[in-house]
Amino acid sequence: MNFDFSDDLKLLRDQTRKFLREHSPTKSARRILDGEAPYDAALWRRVAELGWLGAAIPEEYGGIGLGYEGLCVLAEELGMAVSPIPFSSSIYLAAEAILAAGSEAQKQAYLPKLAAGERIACFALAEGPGNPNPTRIMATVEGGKLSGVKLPVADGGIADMAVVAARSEGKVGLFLVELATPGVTRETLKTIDPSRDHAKLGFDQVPAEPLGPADGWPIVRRVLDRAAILFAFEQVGGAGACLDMARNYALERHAFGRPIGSFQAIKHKLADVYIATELARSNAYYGAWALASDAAELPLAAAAARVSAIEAFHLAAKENIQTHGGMGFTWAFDCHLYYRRAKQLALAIGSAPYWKDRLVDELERRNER
Amino acid sequence: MNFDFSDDLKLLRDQTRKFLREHSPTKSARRILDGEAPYDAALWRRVAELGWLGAAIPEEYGGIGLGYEGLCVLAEELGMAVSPIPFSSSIYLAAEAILAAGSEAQKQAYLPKLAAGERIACFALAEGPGNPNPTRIMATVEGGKLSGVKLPVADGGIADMAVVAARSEGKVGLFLVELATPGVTRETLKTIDPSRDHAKLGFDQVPAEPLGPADGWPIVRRVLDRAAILFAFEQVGGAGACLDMARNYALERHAFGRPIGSFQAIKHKLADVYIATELARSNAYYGAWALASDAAELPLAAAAARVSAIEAFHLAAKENIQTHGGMGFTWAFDCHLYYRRAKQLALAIGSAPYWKDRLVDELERRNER
Amino acid sequence: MDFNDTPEEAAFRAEVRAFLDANAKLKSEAQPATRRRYISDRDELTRAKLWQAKKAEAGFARITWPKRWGGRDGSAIQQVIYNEEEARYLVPGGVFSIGLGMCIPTMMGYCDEATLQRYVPPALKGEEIWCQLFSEPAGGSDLAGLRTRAERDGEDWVINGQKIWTSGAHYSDYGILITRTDPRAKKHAGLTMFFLSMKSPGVEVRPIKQISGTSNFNEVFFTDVRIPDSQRIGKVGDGWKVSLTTLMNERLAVGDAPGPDAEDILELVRTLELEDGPAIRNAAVRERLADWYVKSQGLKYTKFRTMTALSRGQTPGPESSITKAVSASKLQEIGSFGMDLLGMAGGIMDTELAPMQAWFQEALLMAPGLRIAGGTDEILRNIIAERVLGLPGDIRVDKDVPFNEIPSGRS
Amino acid sequence: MDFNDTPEEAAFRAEVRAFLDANAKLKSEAQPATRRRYISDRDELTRAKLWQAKKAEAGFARITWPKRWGGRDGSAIQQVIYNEEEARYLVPGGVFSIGLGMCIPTMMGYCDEATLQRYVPPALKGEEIWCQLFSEPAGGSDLAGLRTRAERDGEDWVINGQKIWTSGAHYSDYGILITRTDPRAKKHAGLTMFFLSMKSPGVEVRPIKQISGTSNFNEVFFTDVRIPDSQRIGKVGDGWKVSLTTLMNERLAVGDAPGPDAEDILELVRTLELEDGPAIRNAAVRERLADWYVKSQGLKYTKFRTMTALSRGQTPGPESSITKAVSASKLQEIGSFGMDLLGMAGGIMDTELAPMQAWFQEALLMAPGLRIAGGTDEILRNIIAERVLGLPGDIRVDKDVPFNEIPSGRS
Repeated sequence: MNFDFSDDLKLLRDQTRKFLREHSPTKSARRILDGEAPYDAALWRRVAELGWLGAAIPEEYGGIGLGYEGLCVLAEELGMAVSPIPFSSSIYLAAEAILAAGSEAQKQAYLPKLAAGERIACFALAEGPGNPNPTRIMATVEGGKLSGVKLPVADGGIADMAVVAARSEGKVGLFLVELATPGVTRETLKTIDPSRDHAKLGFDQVPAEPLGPADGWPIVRRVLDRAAILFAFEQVGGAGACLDMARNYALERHAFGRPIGSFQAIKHKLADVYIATELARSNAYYGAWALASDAAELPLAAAAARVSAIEAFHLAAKENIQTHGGMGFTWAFDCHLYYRRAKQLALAIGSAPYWKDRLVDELERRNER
Repeated sequence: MNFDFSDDLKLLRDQTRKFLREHSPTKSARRILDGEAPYDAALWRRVAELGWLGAAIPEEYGGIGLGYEGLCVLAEELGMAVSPIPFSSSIYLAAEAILAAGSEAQKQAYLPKLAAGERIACFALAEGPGNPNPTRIMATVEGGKLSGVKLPVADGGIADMAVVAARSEGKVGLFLVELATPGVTRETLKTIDPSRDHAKLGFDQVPAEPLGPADGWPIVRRVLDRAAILFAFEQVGGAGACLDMARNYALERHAFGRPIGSFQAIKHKLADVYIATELARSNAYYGAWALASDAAELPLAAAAARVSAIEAFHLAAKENIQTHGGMGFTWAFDCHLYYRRAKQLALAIGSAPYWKDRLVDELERRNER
Repeated sequence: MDFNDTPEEAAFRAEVRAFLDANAKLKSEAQPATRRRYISDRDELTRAKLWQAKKAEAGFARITWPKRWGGRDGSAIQQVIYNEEEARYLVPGGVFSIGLGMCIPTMMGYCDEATLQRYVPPALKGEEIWCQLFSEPAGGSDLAGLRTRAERDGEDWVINGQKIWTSGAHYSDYGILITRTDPRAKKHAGLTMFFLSMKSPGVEVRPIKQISGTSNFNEVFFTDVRIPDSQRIGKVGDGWKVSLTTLMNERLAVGDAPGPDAEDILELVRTLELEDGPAIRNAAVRERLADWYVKSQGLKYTKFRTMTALSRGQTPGPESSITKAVSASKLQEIGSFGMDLLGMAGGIMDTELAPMQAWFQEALLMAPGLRIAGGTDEILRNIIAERVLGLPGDIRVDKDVPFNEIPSGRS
Repeated sequence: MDFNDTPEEAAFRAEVRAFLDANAKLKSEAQPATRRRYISDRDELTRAKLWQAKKAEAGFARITWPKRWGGRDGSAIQQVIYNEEEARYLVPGGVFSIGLGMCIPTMMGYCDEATLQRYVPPALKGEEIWCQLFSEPAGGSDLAGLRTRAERDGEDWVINGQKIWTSGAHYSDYGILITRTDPRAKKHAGLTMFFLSMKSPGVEVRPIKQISGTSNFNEVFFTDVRIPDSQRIGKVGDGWKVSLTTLMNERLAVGDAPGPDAEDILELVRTLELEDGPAIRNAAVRERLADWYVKSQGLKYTKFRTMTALSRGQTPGPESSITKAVSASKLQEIGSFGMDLLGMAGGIMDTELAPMQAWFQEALLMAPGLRIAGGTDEILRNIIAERVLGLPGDIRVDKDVPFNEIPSGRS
């Protein structure tokens, strides 16, 4: 039995944590939240220099070939630090889509730049209310030109290029689009988590290059499944950060002459947060194994990891505020950074009802085999 | 605003409670649970003598015309005492069905005897797994003869007669059947709550008298709606009894040198039980108003009362055991009488998913008006 | 049972309606009310003062107060009836409730006639607004843990310290203030109550920005603020006893968590299409809708039972604690679920893009504060356990110790 | 990451499989296992003793014990591997786990060589069964609140009192017994541990009927039972310290609540028809199924993480408390929901009428005990809060007081 990260990866985790504590303290997220910039460009550059963006990208495409377990380790730490960078959009989603569906030429053309952080890509799937489903896709590519509206698009305001799900000749597929092109409009959206950029992207006859087969929905699903595991690690990291904050506050804050952490109401609340976080962590680990080994169980593992992680981070973030009492719901305290991020991550790539439904689909499929 | 029982009914409640404490202590339910008899016949006779069975039956049919608010008061007390008598089968369901659908001759023939407790009736709807729905009804009446199987039938083992839902010429209606008739077989069922009789009734060409119109499902639904409010009062009574038991035990039982009721884990648990019970009580009160005034809102009020009461009694019964610790899950303590009854009442006349669905149906209907 | 007024109640209700009809617009006749009730506009204060003056003139400003103070010696149920009726009209609300509901009643119990003659009428007419300076950074749930010092200096007291969570401090004219006058006495024994002008030198008010982006509360800093001894309320060292009058009124005032409810989820799902059909047909949606509806109705009819008790002349107990205990966390879950239903677009808060003007998203950000302010979820459950169910209080380690020896976690 | 054995582990696993193949039947090859695992048959005890003798002979009875006591100086992960493999075979289980897992290890820490020579081998071979006489009516969660008295009389001690929740007392040959030898000492100081024959005069065992109808536990009454001082374990007054050895082993042994799980709900809903179609298509069913599946998987992989720690030679901590904290109340809700799905027939417990042999109904009756026995939901959360998260213990009012002055609620 070897169901834990290797000593090397644990060392990476420690280094990552130390690095992010220095270069991505919560005030970095707060600057973005307060609208000073759409993302932390300095942090992005540093992260790129460390090779993190190419952690799971093969060396022939400019990555460092650390592998997916390594990427999971990084994701957990980024979640813990509520880092305000377009990592998930550019790497978990766009780069993965190109890896999964791109031609050799496309991989050569795009991946090295994404791995180097020279270019930022976003993943444009949603078109307003709805969970991932081909019937929701109305954006259309005709004669190589994309028209339609995508919203919300995470990091759509800062990306150089987009991987766009669009309809062409009745089928939904993926397309690569340069965003610095006439016909592209971008509008920043106000969202629950302003520490991450979100945009409404309009396309009017914009050149679009096919990425993978015309019937690309299976690839979309595969990309979402794989991303779900990486998102789960971010969420587990966030939940763990909330639990730490809450525990520390409960030890330090006194009421009625004793630390509030000595009251069972707080103790049992935090025990429940611990339980949810550990369950989510274990489900995420299984996802990491499935991701790294590209196992047949990946879709089921991904759904389980995501459902568990959504629940844990939601619980941890809201009860962290509750443990902090009055200070918890002030803008000045950091609790809300995590509360916002918990919901942002819970909705990106599809909300809990979608993933629960997917999970049972996969159970049915498993039983039919 | 006059949203409480009258002083007269409060007096009735006090007297009822006193009476049941003497004549229906929990050991009465325990005798039935242990299989000594299928119901407490002595209690049944006393209850009949006090006129309770005819509380809401008009005086011209042998009742005392106390009205439905009075019946609600009695139901709460019967629930509090986990009384092991066929009150709900014979009165909330069978007598109500006859009142709702019977001809004048049928009312004259049956209601006085039910009101006097001389005869016991049961309500035979279920045919194995399923919630109330006409598609579930396979029992058939042809040429005035009923054939089919009904299970479970509460009090089917002790009833003299049954109100049976059966299919005739494609429509589902109600029928009156004498059970001491050749062709009727009865088998006692083992159930979650052996303090109440449940049977499997077999009918093979048994004479059946139509009760109401051939298309009787609207009547079934009306009977169930009205019964749901009375069941809700039993459940609120049971939940209240559990809360009392738990509170008393928490005050008396010491651990770590202090009453266990001084630990927040117990305090907050019982506060949650109190909250659920009060919400259920308030919903039940609204049901009582709807029942007494035969309001158009009755179906919605009934569904709300039932959903709220199911939840409150389930919570109160299980957390009462938990508060009692080790003693709570012994046969010797009374906690399980309530835990069993909570589930029995939650399933009789349809389980929570059915009533939640009905509730939303009624909300949709209300909004269409 | 019925939902009808007694004849006396009906007569009073008619009187109230006549007043309201003459002086305000029915909500149903006005522009459709905006959902975003969390944010108030800037003119609200001016309009609130005007409206309060009208109410005071008509004798509706404080129905249960004695006639000599501008009330009408009315009953609690009359106040409830007035509130019910007023809720149907578009009138500015809220800014006087702390002063008239908590501060002035406390003063009435302890101050002399001259003081009351000076302060009660302007408060009633809305000319002067009051706030309550109780909570502190070191004393939230544990109110008596407060550290703001009052030290005697001749005929004055000199105040240094900080209050927090003070609603309306930024527009208030006066406040009642609880201070620690003897740190060597036991926790509850060394406190003294005062009132003061919020314009006193050394008083600084800073709004607190909440995570919802609004500022409903303030921090108030006191630096060598001088209060004459004549503005002391009650005896030196009796501050805790005096404060209880105020707090009892607060508990009764704590109500529903405002925001979207089961009916709003119903409105959303009646038109929303999910991937597999109309949201209203989805069994998981229906179950949640039923659960929340049942809770809301349970609270509604619990209030009706309380009103019935009032109507029968009884005093309702701490049962009303259940309202906030249930509704604040329900609001949080409803907000969250409403967003989940919108899938990947659930996080959008632009009011023109998000369904129902981003009502669910606003609720998610507002709910955490509602679970805390006015008694946390945990404190409310303690109150229910202790005062309704009669269970023992928590073990207290801070009761019989001089205040300055109680562990505070400060190094 | 992988789920593979190390080469050493693989070799050990092969050895275990060879032993099991030679001596037992695979479950998959045997009759379909009955679901109703809650009830054991009468011959189980005889079969269990035979099986234990075989395991002892092959050196698998207690893998981590020293070789001189019949173990193999093996590692914790080897024990886990053995357990995993054995679980795939139809073998009688359970009756020796308390004796070998808790009682004998405690004796090994405190008893002399001659005593161990007398008792360890027969226990290992299954010839003698041991039970643990700790809990009392007055001391459940608060174990140290025990009142069973041991009074010195010459070379003997005389025992009077009552134990409860003793698993296997009715078939046990010996027991270890914690008693109060000094009621005037502080609570944890006046305790002393003994072992005794369950056949001693004055010992009376009465099974406790649980609400599930089964009797997994006993009450044990002691009336003037004499124990020679040579059967004392540890020093007089050291009983609490001695008991901690036993209890640490107990916490690790507490595991999953046995009963229907997400997979069983899946099995039910795959064939069940609801009024509006197949149950598996109902969104509310699917949501719950997903929620429970995710919890079960979370627990499963948490155990894998624990095993990995063992495999790497680390000692797992109190994290394993989460298993029962999650699974017992999950079992209660699964039982309840399985019944709800069956609608009006959900209460039927005749195994030939109720789907899946009334597995869900049995679970509803079994779950309350599982939420309590071996550490209540509340105690487990305290353990997590204190030992994992490092939060403070509850305030103790019983620590520094003579035992006989601690409030007990008895009048």
